[in-house]
Amino acid sequence: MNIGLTHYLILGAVLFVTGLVCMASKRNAIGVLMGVELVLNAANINFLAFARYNQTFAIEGMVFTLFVIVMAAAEAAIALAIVLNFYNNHVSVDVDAAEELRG
Amino acid sequence: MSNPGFLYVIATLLPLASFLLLFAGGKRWPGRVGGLIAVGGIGGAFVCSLIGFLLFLGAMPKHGHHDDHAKGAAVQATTPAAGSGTQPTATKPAEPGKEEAAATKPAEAAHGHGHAHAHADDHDHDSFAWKGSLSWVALTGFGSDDGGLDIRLGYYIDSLGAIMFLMVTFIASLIHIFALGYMSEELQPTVEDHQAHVTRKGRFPRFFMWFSLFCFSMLNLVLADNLFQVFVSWELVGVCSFGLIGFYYERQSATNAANKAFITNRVGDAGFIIGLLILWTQCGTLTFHTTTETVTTRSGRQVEKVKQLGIFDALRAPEHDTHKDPIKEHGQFVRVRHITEDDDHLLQMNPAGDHVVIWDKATLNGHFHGPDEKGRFEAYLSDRDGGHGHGMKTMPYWMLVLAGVGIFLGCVGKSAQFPLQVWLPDAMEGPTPVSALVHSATMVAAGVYLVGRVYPLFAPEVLLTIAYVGAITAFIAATIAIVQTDIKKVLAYSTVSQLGFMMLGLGVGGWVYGLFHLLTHAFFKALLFLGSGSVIHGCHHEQEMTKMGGLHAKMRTTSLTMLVGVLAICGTPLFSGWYSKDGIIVAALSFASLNPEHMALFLLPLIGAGITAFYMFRLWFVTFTPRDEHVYEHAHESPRVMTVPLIILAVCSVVVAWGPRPWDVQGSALEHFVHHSQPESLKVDTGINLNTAVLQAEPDSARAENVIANTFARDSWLHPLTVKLGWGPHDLAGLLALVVAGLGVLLSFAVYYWRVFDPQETRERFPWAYDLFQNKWHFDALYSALLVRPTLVVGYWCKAFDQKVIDGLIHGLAHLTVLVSRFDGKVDNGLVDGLVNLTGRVVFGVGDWLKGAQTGLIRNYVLFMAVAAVGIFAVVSYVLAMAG
Amino acid sequence: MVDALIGFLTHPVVVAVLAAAILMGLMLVQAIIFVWLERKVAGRIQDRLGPTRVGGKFGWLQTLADGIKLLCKEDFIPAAADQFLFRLAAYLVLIGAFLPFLAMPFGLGVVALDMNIAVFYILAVLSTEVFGVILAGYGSGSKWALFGGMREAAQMVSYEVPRAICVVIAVVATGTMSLSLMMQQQEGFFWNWLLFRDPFCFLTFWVFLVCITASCKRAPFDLAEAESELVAGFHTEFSGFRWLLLFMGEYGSMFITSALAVAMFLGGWHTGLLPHDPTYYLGGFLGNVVNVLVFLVKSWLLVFVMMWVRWTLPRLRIDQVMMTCLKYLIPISAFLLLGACLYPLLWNTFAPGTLQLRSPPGVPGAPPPPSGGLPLTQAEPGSAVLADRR
Amino acid sequence: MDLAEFLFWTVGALTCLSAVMVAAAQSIVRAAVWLLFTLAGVSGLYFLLGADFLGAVQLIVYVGGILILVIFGVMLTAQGPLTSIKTPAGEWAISLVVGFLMLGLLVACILATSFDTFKPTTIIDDPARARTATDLGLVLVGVKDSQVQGPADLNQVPGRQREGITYVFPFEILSVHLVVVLIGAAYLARAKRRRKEQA
Repeated sequence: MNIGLTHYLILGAVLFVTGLVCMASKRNAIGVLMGVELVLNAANINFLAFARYNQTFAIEGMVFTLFVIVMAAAEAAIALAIVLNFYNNHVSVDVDAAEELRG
Repeated sequence: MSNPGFLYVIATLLPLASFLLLFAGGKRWPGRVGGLIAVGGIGGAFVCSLIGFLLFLGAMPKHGHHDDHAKGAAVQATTPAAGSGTQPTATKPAEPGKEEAAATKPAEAAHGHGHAHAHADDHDHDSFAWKGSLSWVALTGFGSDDGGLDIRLGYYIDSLGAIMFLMVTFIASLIHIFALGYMSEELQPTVEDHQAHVTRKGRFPRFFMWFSLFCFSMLNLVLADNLFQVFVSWELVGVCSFGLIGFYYERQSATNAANKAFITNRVGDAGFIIGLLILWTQCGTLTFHTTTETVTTRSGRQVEKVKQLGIFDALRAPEHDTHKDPIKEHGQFVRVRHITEDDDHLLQMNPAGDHVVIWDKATLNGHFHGPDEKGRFEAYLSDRDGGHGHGMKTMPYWMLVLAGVGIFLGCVGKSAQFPLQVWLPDAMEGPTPVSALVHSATMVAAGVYLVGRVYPLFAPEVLLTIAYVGAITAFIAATIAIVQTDIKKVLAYSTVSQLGFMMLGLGVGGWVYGLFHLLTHAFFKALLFLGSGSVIHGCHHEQEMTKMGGLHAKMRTTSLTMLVGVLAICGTPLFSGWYSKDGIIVAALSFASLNPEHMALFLLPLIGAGITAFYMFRLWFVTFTPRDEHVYEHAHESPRVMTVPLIILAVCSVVVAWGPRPWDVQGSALEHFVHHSQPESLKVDTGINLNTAVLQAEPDSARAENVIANTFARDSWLHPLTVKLGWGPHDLAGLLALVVAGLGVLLSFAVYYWRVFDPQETRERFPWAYDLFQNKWHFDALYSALLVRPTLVVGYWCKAFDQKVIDGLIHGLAHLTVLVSRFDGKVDNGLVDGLVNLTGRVVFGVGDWLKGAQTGLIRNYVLFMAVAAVGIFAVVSYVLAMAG
Repeated sequence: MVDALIGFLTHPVVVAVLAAAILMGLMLVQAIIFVWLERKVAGRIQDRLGPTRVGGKFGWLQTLADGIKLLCKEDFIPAAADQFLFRLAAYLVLIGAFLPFLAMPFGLGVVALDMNIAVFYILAVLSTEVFGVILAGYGSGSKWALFGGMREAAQMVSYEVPRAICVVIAVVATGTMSLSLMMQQQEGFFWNWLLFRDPFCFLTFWVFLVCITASCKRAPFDLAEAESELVAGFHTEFSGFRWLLLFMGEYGSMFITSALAVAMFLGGWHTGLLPHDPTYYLGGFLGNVVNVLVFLVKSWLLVFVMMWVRWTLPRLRIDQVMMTCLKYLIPISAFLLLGACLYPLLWNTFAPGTLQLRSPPGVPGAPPPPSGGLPLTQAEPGSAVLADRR
Repeated sequence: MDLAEFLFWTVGALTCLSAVMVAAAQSIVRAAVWLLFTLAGVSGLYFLLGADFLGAVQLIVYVGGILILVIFGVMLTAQGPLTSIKTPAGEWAISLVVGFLMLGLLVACILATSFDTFKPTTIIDDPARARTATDLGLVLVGVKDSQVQGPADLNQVPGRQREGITYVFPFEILSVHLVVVLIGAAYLARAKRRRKEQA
C-alpha cells in the first residue's frame, strides 16, 4: 500500500478535529491556544501534502506553510500577551471567566 | 537727484501724509495742531513744487521759448501787434505761406478748420517732460494687443503740470493759512450752529483732514500720467467736495447741497467712465504719452522702441516722411474707410472715412511702412493673423467722438458747465475757505485741466461741443449773477461764467489761453472768495449783500484787495485777467472769423465779459460803499492771519501774468511757459496759432514773418480788416473786450454808485428777465420736474408694491407653512412614530430572545462554528444531491 | 555471500541503524572523555588535586569509577515530582543533543544524513533541548529546580537569536546551508577558511563562540545550575542515571556546537596546511579517515577552549547574562550580518573580480564562482551521499 | 513495507495519539508536553513529505519558540488549581459528538474526492536534486519563476511557467507584521502600574 495524498489528508483531518475538540472543551485559555496550534498544523500538513502530490502546487504549498507558521508564531505571542493581561485582571486563566460580553 | 520728478511725487504725498496723521490722531491733538500739520503738509508741497519748478526751468530745452531769447525777441515780434502802424510789413511776407495753406486746405475742409498755418509753424517743439511710473494693476489677457491692461501709477510733469503744481500748492497754502483764522470758531469744545439750532463739538481737525485729502487728490490728478490715475483722483476730489460742502451736516441745506454736488458729478462721471472704457477697449492703453526704450537690434544698431504705448500716439499719426507719405500731417487723425469691393480688409485713406486708424506698438515700432501711394493699406484683422500682422487697427469715428464727449461730460460735471452747473452755487453751503479752494485751485480747475490734458483725444466735433457749452455757460451764469444778493453766490456764478470762458477758449483752439485763464483766474478768484470770507467773518456770518454796505470804512484791507480782484476779473489792463481773457476772446474771434456760422461763439463771451464787469462792480459797490438804507454796524476787520493771504493774493492777481513788458498783452511769461506743453495736434486740428512764440524763438527767419498770428486768415471775412487797417485779431478783440467791459463798469457805476438808475425800478420793468435770472433759468425746476419727481413717484410705487404684494405673498406663504406643519406634526407623531416604535419593539424582542445565544464563552463559539460548518455542508450537499 | 552482505549493509534501514549506532557511540564515548578532560583541565588550571593524582594513568580510571557509581545509584524520584515529566526530561535533553549529530559531516561524505539544510536543521534540533530543561525544572516539584529551569530556558532561548544570526552570516558568506558544501568551499590553505574570509566573518566567529558557550549553559553563563544560589538548578533533584543522561546531553551539545563552529568557520575537516582535500592524495577511504580525525581534533580543541574559559572566568549575574545577549550580542550580530552582506556586494560592485568565493578545484560539481552582484546561482549538492532517502 | 511507509505510519500514529492526548490531558503542562510530541511528529511528517526546510522551521519556530512561550505562559499563570480546570462532562460529550461529526464529514469528503489528476512532484524523491529550500528562498526574495534555475521538472509544469509569481511582497508584509506583533505583545504583556498602589 503506497502512502498517498489521501493518507495525509485524513491525518490532517484527525489533527484538525482534535484541535477543534481541544478548543471547545478546554477551559484553560492556554489550552485553547494549543487547540488552535493543532488546527494550524493540520492545515499545514494539508498544504505540504498537496505540494508533494501536486506538481503545480509545489512552491506555493511550501510558501503558504511558511507563512502560516510565521503567522502562528505571531498569533501565539499576541494570544499569550492577552492571556497574561487576562490573568492580571481576573487572577485566572479560565476562559469561562471572560463572559463580560454575554448577551 | 537723478530725476527731479520725484519732488512732485513727494509734494503729492505730503498732503496725503498729513491727511493720514489727522485721520489717525486728529481728535487727540489740542488747539491748532491739526491745522498746523495740514499747513505744514501743503506748505512742504509748495516748497517741493517751487524747487521742482525752478529745476524744471533750468532743465527745459534752450531752443524753446526761453526767457533769454524771449526778452530780446519779444520787442521785435510784438511790435506789429502793439503798434498798429507797422502792420503792412507783417502782412505782405505772409502771402507765400498762405498760398501754401490754400493748397492743402481742401484735405481738411471737412473739419471746418484750416491747418495750413500750423504747417508753417513747424518749429521743433518736442514737449519736455519728466516721466516715471510703476505698475499698479496688471491684468493679462484683457484684449489689448500688448497682452493686457497695465494700469500704472506714474507722474508726468511737463510745463503745464509744473505750473499747475505751483499754482495749486501756492493757493492751497494760502487758503490753509486763511482757514486757520477763519475756522477758529471750531476750536471751541462746543459750537452753536445758529442755522441748524444745535450745539455740537468743534470740528477743527476734521476740516483740515478733508482739506489735506482734497489737496492730495488734486495734486495727484495733476501728477497723473494716465487716465485711470486721473479718474481715481477725480473721484477722490468728488468725495472730498462732498465732505467739505456738507461740513455743517447738521444743516439740511448743507447736506442737500453736498448730495446735489455729488450726484451731479456722478452724472458727469458716468460719461467719463464710458469714455475710459471706449478708449481702453479700442486702444488698449490709458497712459497719456508713449514711453520709449533703446533697444539694440541684431545688427547692433541702437533703435528706439515703444515700451509703453501712449493713448495720444495711438490716435494721432506718428512722425513720418511727408514727401512719400499720403498721410500729410504729423499728429492728425487718420481717417479711413474700408474698401469693400475688392478686398474686405483693405483700407483707404479718406478725409471723410468712418474709421480712425489706431497706431499700435507694432506699427509705431516700424513694422508698418505706411500706405501706398493711393493711400491703401491692409486692415488689421485679429482673427486672421492672430493679431500680429502688419496691418492697421481701426476704430469707428463716432466712437472716438463718443469717447471725447464722454470725457468732456465728466469735465462738465466737475467744472460746473451747462447743463450740470446747478451744483456749484449750492456748494456755497460749505465754509468759505472750501469755496475758495473749490473755485480756484482744485475741483473746478480739475475739469478744465483735464480737457487741456487730454486735448489730443478730442475730435473737432467734440471741440465744437466744448466751445458751445463753454459759451452758453459763460453767458447764462453771468446773467444769473446779476440778480444774486448773496455775496458768495455772486462769486459762485462768476466762477461758473469764467469756467465757461476757459472751456470756450479750449474749444475754439485757444488751448494756451484756456489754461492760462485757469491759472490767473485761480489767483483772483481765490482772492475774491477769501475776501468775501473775510467780509462774512467780519459781519458775523452774514452773507446777504443787501444787509451790508459801507464796509470800506471798517475793512479797508479787505475792501482794497477785493477791488484788485474785481479789477482783475473784469479784464482791466495790466491786471492778470486782462492777458488771459483777451487771449480767449481773440481765439473766439479768430475762430468766428474763419467760421462765420459760429459767430455766437464770439458774441456770447463778449457780452458775458461785459456782464461780468457789471456784476462784479455791483458786488463791490453794494458791499463796500455806503448806502442809505442800511449800514452794517458791527463789522470789523479780520485778523492778520486772514488779511495777509489776501494781500499776497492781491499782489499775485496783478503781477502773476506779467511778462518782460507788462503792457504787451501777448507777452505774458506765464502764457509762454504754458505754451511749452501745447499739444502738437492743436496745430493740425485748428490751424490757429495765436501765439507769438515762434516769432520770439526765430525772430529773424523769414518763416517767422509768415506766421499770421496777428493777422486774420485769408479766407476769413475779416481779412480785409487786416489788409486795410493792418489790424489783427488781437487788436480788434482787445479793443472790443475793453469797450464792453468798460460799458459794464460804467453801468455799474451808474446804478450802484451814482444811483442814476434804481435797480428796483429796472427789476419791475423787466419782470420776465428778473424771474428768469432769479430762478437760474429754471434749471432746478426743470431737473426737478424731469428727473426728481418721476424718480420719487417710481420710488413710491416700488414701495407700495413691496409692502402690498411681496410682503403679502410672503406672509401668506408663512401662514400656509404653519398650517401644513401642524398637520404634518400630527402625521409624524401618530403614524410615523408609531411605525418606528413598532419596528424598535420587534427588533428589541428578537434581540432579547437571541442574546441567550451569546454566552460569552469562546468554547461555545467554536462549537457553534463547527456545528454551523457541518450544518451548512449538510444542507449544501443535500441541495446539490437534489439538484442532480 | 559478499554480495548478500553488501546488499544487507546497504539496505537503508540497516544503514540508518548503523549510522545511529555509530554516532550514539561516538557521543557516549566522547562524554566519558570530556568528563575526564574537564577534571584534568580544572585541576591544571585551578591547581586542584584529585583527578591528577588518582585513578591510574592520568586518572582515567576515575571517570570509569564515576560512571559505575552513577549507574549503581538509586533511581530516586521526589514525591512532589510529576513522575512522567521528570522521567521524560532527561531523555528529551539527550535526544536534543543527539539529533544534530545526524546531519553533521565528519569528512567528505562521512555523514549520516547529508541534508541541504543541515545548518538550519542543527539549529532547529538544538533548540528542542530547552524543552527538556524546562520539563526537568518543572517536573522536579522543587522551587530550586523550577527557578533554574526558567532561568536556563530564558537564557538558552535568548542566546539562540544571536547564534542563529551568526549561522546566517556563515550561510550568506558561503551561499549554502549544506554543511558539506560549506566545508568543501573552505578547502585548501587556512586562509581559505571562512574565519579569514572577511573581517565580518572573523568577528562573527567570536560572537558565535560566546553564544554556544552560553547556550550550552557553560560558565561563565551557568546561572541555571548556580550551586551557591540554586543548589544545582534544574537538575537539583536528578541523580544516578538520569543525571548521567543530562550530562551526556550537555557534553553532546558542547561537542556538536563546537563542531558546527569548526565546520562553518574553521575549515571543517581541512587541515588548512594542504592545497587540497586529503582524499585528493590518499583516496576516498584513507583520506576520509584523516578528515574525520582532523575534524574531531578541531572540535575537541574548541571544547577544550570552553572548559578553559569555564575554569578561568568568574560567573556573571543573571541580569548581566541577559544584558550581554539582548543589548550587545544581538545588535552586534545584526550589524555583522549587514556587513557580511554588503562587504562582497560593495567589492563586486566597485572592483569586480577582486573578491570571489573560493571553489575547491578538485571537487566535481563545485559551485562556479559568482559573476558578481547577488549570488543568485546556487551550488549543486555534493557528489557523494551516504544516506539515501526515499 | 519500505522505510518511508513505515515511518509514515509510525510517526502519523504517534502524532495523532499525541494530539488526542493534548485534548484529553487534564494538566496543562502535560498537554504542553503532548503538544511537543505532536509538533515534533508533524515536523517528521514534513521531512517525510520532502519539505526539509519547513520541517526545520517547524522545529525551530514551534518547538523552540511557540511552545516555550506557551510553557512560559503556563508558568506565569500556574496557580495550583488553575493548572487543571475541569470541564463539565456534558460539554465534553457535546464537543466529542460535534468533533466526530466533523471528522466523519471531512473523511467522507476526502475519500469521496479523486486526486487522480494530480501529478506528484517527483523531484523531491531524488535527494541529489532536491533543492526545495533554494527555490523557496528565491521565490521569497523576489526572483521570478522563470529565473529559478531549479530542478527541471519544477519548471516543466505548464502551470509553473507563469511569469512574475513571486512572494516578495507578502514576505515583506509578514516581516513588518512580525515586528508589529512583537511590539504589540510586549505592550500588552508589560507590567502595568496601578495608580491605587502608587497612592
